[in-house]
Amino acid sequence: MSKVRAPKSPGRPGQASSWLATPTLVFLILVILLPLLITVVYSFLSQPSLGTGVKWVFSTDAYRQIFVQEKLDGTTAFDTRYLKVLWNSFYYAGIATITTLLLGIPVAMWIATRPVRFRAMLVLAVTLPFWTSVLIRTYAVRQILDETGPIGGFLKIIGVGNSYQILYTPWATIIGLTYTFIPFMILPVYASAERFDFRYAEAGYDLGAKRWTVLRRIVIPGIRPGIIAGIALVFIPGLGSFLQPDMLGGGKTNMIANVIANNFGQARNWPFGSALSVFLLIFTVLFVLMVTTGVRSRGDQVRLI
Amino acid sequence: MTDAHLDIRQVTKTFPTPEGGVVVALDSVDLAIAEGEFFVMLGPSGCGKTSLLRCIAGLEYPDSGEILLDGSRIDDIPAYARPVNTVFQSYALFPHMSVAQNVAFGLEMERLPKNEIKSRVAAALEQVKLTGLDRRKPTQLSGGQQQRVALARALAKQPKVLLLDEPLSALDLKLRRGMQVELKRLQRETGITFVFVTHDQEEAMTMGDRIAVFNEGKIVQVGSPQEIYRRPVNGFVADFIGETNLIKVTVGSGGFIFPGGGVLARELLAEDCEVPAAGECLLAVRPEDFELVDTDAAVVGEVVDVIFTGGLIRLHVRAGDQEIVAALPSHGVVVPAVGDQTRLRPITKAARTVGS
Amino acid sequence: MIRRSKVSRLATSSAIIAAGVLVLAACGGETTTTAPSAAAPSAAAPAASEAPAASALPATGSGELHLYSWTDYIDPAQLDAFTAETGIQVILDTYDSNETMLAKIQAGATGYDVLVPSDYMVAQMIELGLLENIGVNTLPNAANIKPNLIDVYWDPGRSYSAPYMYGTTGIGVDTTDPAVSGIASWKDYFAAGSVAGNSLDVLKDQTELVSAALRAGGVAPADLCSTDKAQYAAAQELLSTFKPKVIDSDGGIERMVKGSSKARMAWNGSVHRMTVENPNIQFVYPSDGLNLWADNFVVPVGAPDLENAKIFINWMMGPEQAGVASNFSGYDNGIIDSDPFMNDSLKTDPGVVVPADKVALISPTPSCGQEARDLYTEVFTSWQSGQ
Amino acid sequence: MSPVTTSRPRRRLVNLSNFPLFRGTSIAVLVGMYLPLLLVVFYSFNQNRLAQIWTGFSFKWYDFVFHNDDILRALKNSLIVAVVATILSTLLALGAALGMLRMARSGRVFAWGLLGAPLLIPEIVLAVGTLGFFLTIKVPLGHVALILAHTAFCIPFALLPIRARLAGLDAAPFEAATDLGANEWQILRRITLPLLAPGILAGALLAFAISLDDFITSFFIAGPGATTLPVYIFGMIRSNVTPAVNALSTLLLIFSATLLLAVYLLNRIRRSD
Repeated sequence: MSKVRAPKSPGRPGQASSWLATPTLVFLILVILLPLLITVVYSFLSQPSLGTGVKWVFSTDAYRQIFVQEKLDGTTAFDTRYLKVLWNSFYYAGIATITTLLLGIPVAMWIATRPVRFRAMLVLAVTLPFWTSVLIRTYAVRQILDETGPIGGFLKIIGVGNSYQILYTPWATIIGLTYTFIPFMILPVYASAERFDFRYAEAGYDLGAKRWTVLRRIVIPGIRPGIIAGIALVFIPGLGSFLQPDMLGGGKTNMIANVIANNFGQARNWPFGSALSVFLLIFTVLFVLMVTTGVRSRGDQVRLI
Repeated sequence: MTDAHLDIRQVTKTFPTPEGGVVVALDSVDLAIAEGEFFVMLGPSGCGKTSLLRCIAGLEYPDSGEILLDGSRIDDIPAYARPVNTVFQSYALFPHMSVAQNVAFGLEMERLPKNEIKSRVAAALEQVKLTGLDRRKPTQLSGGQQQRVALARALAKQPKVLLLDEPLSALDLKLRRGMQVELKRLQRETGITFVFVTHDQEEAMTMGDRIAVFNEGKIVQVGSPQEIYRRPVNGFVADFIGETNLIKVTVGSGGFIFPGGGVLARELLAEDCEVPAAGECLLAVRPEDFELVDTDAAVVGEVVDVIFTGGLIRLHVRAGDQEIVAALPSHGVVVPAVGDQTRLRPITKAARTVGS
Repeated sequence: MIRRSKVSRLATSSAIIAAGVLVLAACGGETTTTAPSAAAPSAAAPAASEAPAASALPATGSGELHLYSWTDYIDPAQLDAFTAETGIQVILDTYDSNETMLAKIQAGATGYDVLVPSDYMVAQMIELGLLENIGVNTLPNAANIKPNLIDVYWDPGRSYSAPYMYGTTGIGVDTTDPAVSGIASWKDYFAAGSVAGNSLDVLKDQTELVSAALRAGGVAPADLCSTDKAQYAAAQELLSTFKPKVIDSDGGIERMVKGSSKARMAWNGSVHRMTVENPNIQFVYPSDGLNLWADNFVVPVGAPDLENAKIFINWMMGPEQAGVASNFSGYDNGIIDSDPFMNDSLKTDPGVVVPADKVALISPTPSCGQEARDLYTEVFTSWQSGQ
Repeated sequence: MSPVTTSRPRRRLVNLSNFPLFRGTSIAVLVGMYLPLLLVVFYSFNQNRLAQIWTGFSFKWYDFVFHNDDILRALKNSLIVAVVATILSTLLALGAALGMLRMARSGRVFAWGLLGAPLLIPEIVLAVGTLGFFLTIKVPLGHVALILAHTAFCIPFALLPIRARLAGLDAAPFEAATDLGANEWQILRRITLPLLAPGILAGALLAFAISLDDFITSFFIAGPGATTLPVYIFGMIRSNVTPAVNALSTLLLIFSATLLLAVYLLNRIRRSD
């Protein structure tokens, strides 16, 4: 019998063998998973006496270095320097998340309540910066904030600009984060708001609620999945920001990514950079898990990717 | 039945449900379809008729049982290797191909010479009266035209069996009538065995040489339209095929005691139905099989509604705790008014017992 | 007449500065500098035994030359001229510090032909075995190297490295701003940087910052690599209040010229370029001393095209090219007879041409051992994370 | 003048959507989003060497950009990396999208974790990890390393539109193709790929835009002569050539906007199918 044997289950859209995904998964294991594992391995190795890379000798110095400072007077002390950097990262990313939330919800709701033909255009307007280079957008913020830029010039003209200084302060970093991340907030909130049935709001009015109450009690809970996704999409990458503090903070407002980059560059301490990298990775994974499990327990449908 | 063209033996098919349970779509179904037959599979949605069709097409595989075509098994051959083709409910035209490309697709899969493909495509399009539209995209066609392309695409393959999965359900009534006639014509001309799935009993009656009535994964009855209509094996078939009053009666010594007290003599029953010795049973009577009588040996009840529908007048009569519908000619009878007492009796040999 | 006198003055000061390099080399204790001539290379260069004999170098080549240099340091037009003359296409990548460059090389950036590290970095890279001994002293234009720049401590006799620019790290000051115009020392500079709302700008460079803080604390040049923790603790204390507006090695020229920064720890050449655009900006020699550094062309081990690298290095050692390079970068160079090709503005700038009374303030950039380097790192990291 | 009908609002919805706060904030945010970018465009025409001190209109910085060998070389590097990474990531994303339909549940969870990783893990973590990995397995920094790293983080971006399109496809044409005698390979070639084409193209364009704009990974992985345009621009921003940066940035903005519009139009095609 030279019959063609039937496969296990017949056709579905785009039917294909699961082997088709294999090259992709192998590739990603090689170029994503192994580098992450290498980072963990590196964080437990020693720094060579001169220069870059690692010495293949097991050591927990890198982790010790995060918390313990060898002082110049020969004593050791609990080191708050890197915890401060970590705190900065949380703090700046947190403020940026709150700001994007406060600005993003009204924008998303406003777009969602426009006539359909305008909506697509407005969404496109929000998406456009989303796809343009973060480098260029950060640079654009730098020019706006510069003392010799338009804001400084205006303040000088009206006579109050002499002590104007935002660029090279932490606020510049926060503004930069807010500016570059706001599309990440607007788009998911909009996706929820667009699906939200505004007749519920009408019902709220009908039952005698005022605008603010309707907003707080009916609309915001209704678009909660989008808000959660937005918070995650701003806060998680915000934690690992490198360009905004580098270009806007004047080399002073270090976030954890800057310290990692410095240890893989100028400072040439790969084990320590790797340990900080592992730290950042753990925080990221924790937040992703927190969002996904927290969301699942409430029964919301939130997609981060 | 070994000489059957398409022979389905003990086919069972189950589907897992999302909750982890199992739905039995086909439960040990046996069926034999003869060559050149226009065979209709009829049943409500979820009855298994489409599952059986998909098993024949190879789009699903039975859990157990065999499907034979001309005596050899086809149930373990993948769909693309079976000499069977399908006209899908949604037409399933390839949106990125023109009409001609759609029709040629199956022939190209057989690696036929280009010339032959061309002539067979032209012939198929002519068969379904679509000549001249071969360069259009499916989106540029009307629903009826799309239907014809789907038909031409399947027919061009010259299958041994053509499966049609509720092909007319998306068309409006007038178009559907036209297509029904046309499908019958095509089937006669080509001589191909058609297996036609529908949930529309009227369509089934119009088209089928034979009809299989499905319910809950089983075939309840197979037969010609007349057999099915006139001799339903049970209440389900009687109710599903056409409109039927299922009247609960008590078997008494003189006959069947209707609600309301009237008695129907056994002799007035259709000849070939079983009559229980005693107890209750269901009597199936089509609305048009009632007549108004003066005798008390009838359903006696109060008219609760009178509806004029053109050629017929429908009387709703409450008898005891049952409501019975009768369809009477709108001329030649004195139509009672709402509130009147009336007497209805099945015409001779029209009522059947259909179990209890 | 005037011009000649300026030329001679430049030549004099160059010689003095170059001498300064050697002074530290003699007492720095890092390397021995007893090598009497180029022909007898020092023991610090293990591969020197295979130093080639004077080679006949072709004037032209083909293909590409991958050059890795400081940001904004080499004139693109000059590279175009090189390509036109030799047929070698130059591909330039840039870095912002010696350490960044070293990190990249060690991280596997094979494929560069020529790098431009500073003095102490050359020493480190030779120690790490990262540099190719190309026998710079055998190149035709090696004869143009200023005599006092031949037996340098990082490469006695010049086998690995050819001189490029050298200069000092001092303070650029906008003299019209009363808040900073009085800065005369590192001590003043750090004090000005302790005032809230200051407009101070500083190099993001561990060696420069920490050595300046040490000098401000009164540490003698010879002790800049000491391992005495007390002096580093003092420097750390001094820096704990130093909060400049910007910490960045790049972009300082623009910030100073447009007035967003008023004073900056800066290389003298970059201050020269600021002065050209804004004459109010002047180079200040800190009274507590300043670092002299010298950049060099070197070839990393595994460079794809040694021949092209040699052609390029030799070409850049020509007097005219050295002058052109100085005109672009604003620094003096290590090549004899390049003066006639230099701009007058360069030759008259007291920031570039060291006035006689400032010579004594200058000493080479400390090139420290591992222990002192760790102390530098500790001071720098503490300061940076306190910002 | 308000028309008579406003005496009683037609729909309460209007009340909410015209929340004074919503409209005001939205307009402010949209203006705020574009103002800095417009300023970049504006300054790119400044004659002055110092970007922010306007002294007159000039095209000279565009001229500078178009005649600067280093910029053109960086652009070439960026294009080489982006084109190859786009092709590879789109193919791999396509394979993943198709293959994952048949995957067991546990496998799919793992696959999604891997595919989503580049979107959720901070880029700096992946960049330094990749740097260390390439050093360990002796992949020299340069074009090849860049292409591998870019391909990895482009895959999820290429995947999303393909998956969206795949999810929107009707099963019927595939069944019809099987029924008409097409085997899996023929279905893939004749039905799946043509039907997925708009999604594949949109995914490729997104991957291309992402690769072209990438800075952090390129910054760490770029080797000799492999400097990409964003890395070069970063160097320019650090030194002094700002008006040219504005000109270059303007060109990149126009390019990104064009790509995005293309994706947008492809999406409209999808909807009109």
